[in-house]
Amino acid sequence: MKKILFVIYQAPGGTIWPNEGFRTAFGMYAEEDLEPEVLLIDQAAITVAQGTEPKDLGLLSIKMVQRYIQKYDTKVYVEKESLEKFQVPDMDEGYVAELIDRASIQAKLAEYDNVIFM
Amino acid sequence: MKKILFVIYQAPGGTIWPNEGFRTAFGMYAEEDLEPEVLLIDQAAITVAQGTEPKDLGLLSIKMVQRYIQKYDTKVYVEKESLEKFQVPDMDEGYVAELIDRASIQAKLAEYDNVIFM
Amino acid sequence: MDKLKITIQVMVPPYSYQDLDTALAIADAALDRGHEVGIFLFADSILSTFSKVKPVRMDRNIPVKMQEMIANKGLRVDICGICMDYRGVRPEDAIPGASPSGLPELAALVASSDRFINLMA
Amino acid sequence: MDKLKITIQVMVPPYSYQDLDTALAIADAALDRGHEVGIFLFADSILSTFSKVKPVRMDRNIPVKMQEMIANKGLRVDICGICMDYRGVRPEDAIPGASPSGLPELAALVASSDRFINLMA
Amino acid sequence: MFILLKYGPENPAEAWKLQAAKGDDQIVLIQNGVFWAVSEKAALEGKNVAVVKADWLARGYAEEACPFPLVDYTQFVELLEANPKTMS
Amino acid sequence: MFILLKYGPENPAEAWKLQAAKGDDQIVLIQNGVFWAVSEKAALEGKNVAVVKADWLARGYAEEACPFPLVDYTQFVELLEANPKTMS
Repeated sequence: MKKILFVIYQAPGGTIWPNEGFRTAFGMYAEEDLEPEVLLIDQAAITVAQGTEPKDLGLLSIKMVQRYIQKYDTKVYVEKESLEKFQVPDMDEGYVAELIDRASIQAKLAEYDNVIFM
Repeated sequence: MKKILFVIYQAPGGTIWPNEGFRTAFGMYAEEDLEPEVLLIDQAAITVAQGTEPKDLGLLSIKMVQRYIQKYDTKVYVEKESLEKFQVPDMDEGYVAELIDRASIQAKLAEYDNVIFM
Repeated sequence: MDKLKITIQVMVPPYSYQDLDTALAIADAALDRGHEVGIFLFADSILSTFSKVKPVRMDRNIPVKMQEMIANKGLRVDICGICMDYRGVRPEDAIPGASPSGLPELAALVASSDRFINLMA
Repeated sequence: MDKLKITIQVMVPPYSYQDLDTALAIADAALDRGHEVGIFLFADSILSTFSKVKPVRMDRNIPVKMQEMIANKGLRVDICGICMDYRGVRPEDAIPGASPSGLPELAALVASSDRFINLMA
Repeated sequence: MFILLKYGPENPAEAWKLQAAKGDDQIVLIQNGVFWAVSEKAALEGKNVAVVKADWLARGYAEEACPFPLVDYTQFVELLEANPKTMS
Repeated sequence: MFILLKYGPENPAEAWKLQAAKGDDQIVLIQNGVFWAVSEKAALEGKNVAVVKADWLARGYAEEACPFPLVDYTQFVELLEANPKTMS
């Protein structure tokens, strides 16, 4: 079993990388021995805000990833320090995201075979 | 007469923007009433180092812009603070670049009709 | 307000970044205010004029949207020709109404525009 | 050193950024060390396989270079198919030896590779 | 002067533009430029700032949480009309 | 762990990676990542750092000015061989 962490650091709307990060993570389920997880840091932390939706700008929806997070039971982390720095308002429960502080996630990194920044 | 300042802030080699910034500036000479100037800030300051040449990486040359700087007598500024921050070694005289400190160039900005970041 | 000539330059690829969407939104508002509006497409942004682009069904079609703004609202679109060559887009594959131009045209636009903004890389 | 399977993912467009050049340089060195090497092209990086790309004469031709590494050194190149659609590149326009694939292939590469590196956006 | 910021505080060019801005310059935060109004408010102090409303809202922030006037694209164009010189 | 940095100190993801690096991790600076060895040496202190030589030289820096070992692409691959886990 390989554990893979996808780290997204750029904001949805401004860039496609949160969408692509999740999409790639879900793609990993094609292989039985891969276990993908997703971590949102820096500006990407605003992904989990209730009001965040690039679709409102006429762009591709980000909230559509929630369906797959729930279907695959994908572990999603969002960094506490980033949430605070970017004053992310009410979290959307649809992402089932776990708050984690930087020290804890960095200590956990050794668990992963590949940490892939998008 | 319109004065246009092209500001380049990214490094040659890693990106094409220094090349494109100069190329666009030179393109302005197609119009008689345009006066383009170029300012290098932040990582783009290393453009003027003697040893800087993306061609050594197999990429498009940056030094080839010197010929046009001299042909058109294009004014090129490089920011002193950026040169220091990125410890730019010996300057290549071929760019005929004038060192300018941040306060002076920012005070000069009102002279320009358009300041275009590349 | 008098009618102004407004030019917006774009540099980064569509879909990966928001710049084409932003440029079209600004252009649309400016056209509605009665201005003459042009978009100059530089570097990877030229992909937005590629008629063969096929987004997924739930996504917007940027080339089609631009083509409609050219046809219906008089948006002017100039494309850097060398930038097209570098991305494999031939003139005949660009959307109708947008055709290869170059730095001389950009210079003319900069010289003649009352307002010029660039969405930087 | 045993033979390893090494995969390099690339995401940003060629020519505007150095990533394709970097990926090919690493791949070349790894092939010379006897490894099995693949490049997975994602997002705008897929333009590097577009056979219609025409750089200026003094510049390198990245698609041709990649094609040669596929033919002569056994480099494997996978391309995200949806990413190709989004950039208007049809399968028949990709360089020989590089063909559309997708996330299932990426997953298989991640699972089977001894080393995986990504040149992030 | 009309000054456009489309990247957040991590971008050195945007920081440079802000530092160069004078009291009567019109700064407009667009796209990820809106993050300046969240994490780097101090850098905007005493400056003439407007924030593109669609970008602010689509990044999850509430209308009333914005410390600066929110503008739609028509108002964006009006600000551009009022400022012949641009830095962007 | 093999940790690859390809952007300079302005990039928040690269700063995050560096902060996460442990003593036995192998950090490799490539492309504009070499600027870390110029303007942010303190962040690299006590860490195991290599710099891609071609990228260092093509940005105008002298070989002897590099505070860390310079590696060619073959050595880059050797470092990758030695580290099964990656962060990139």
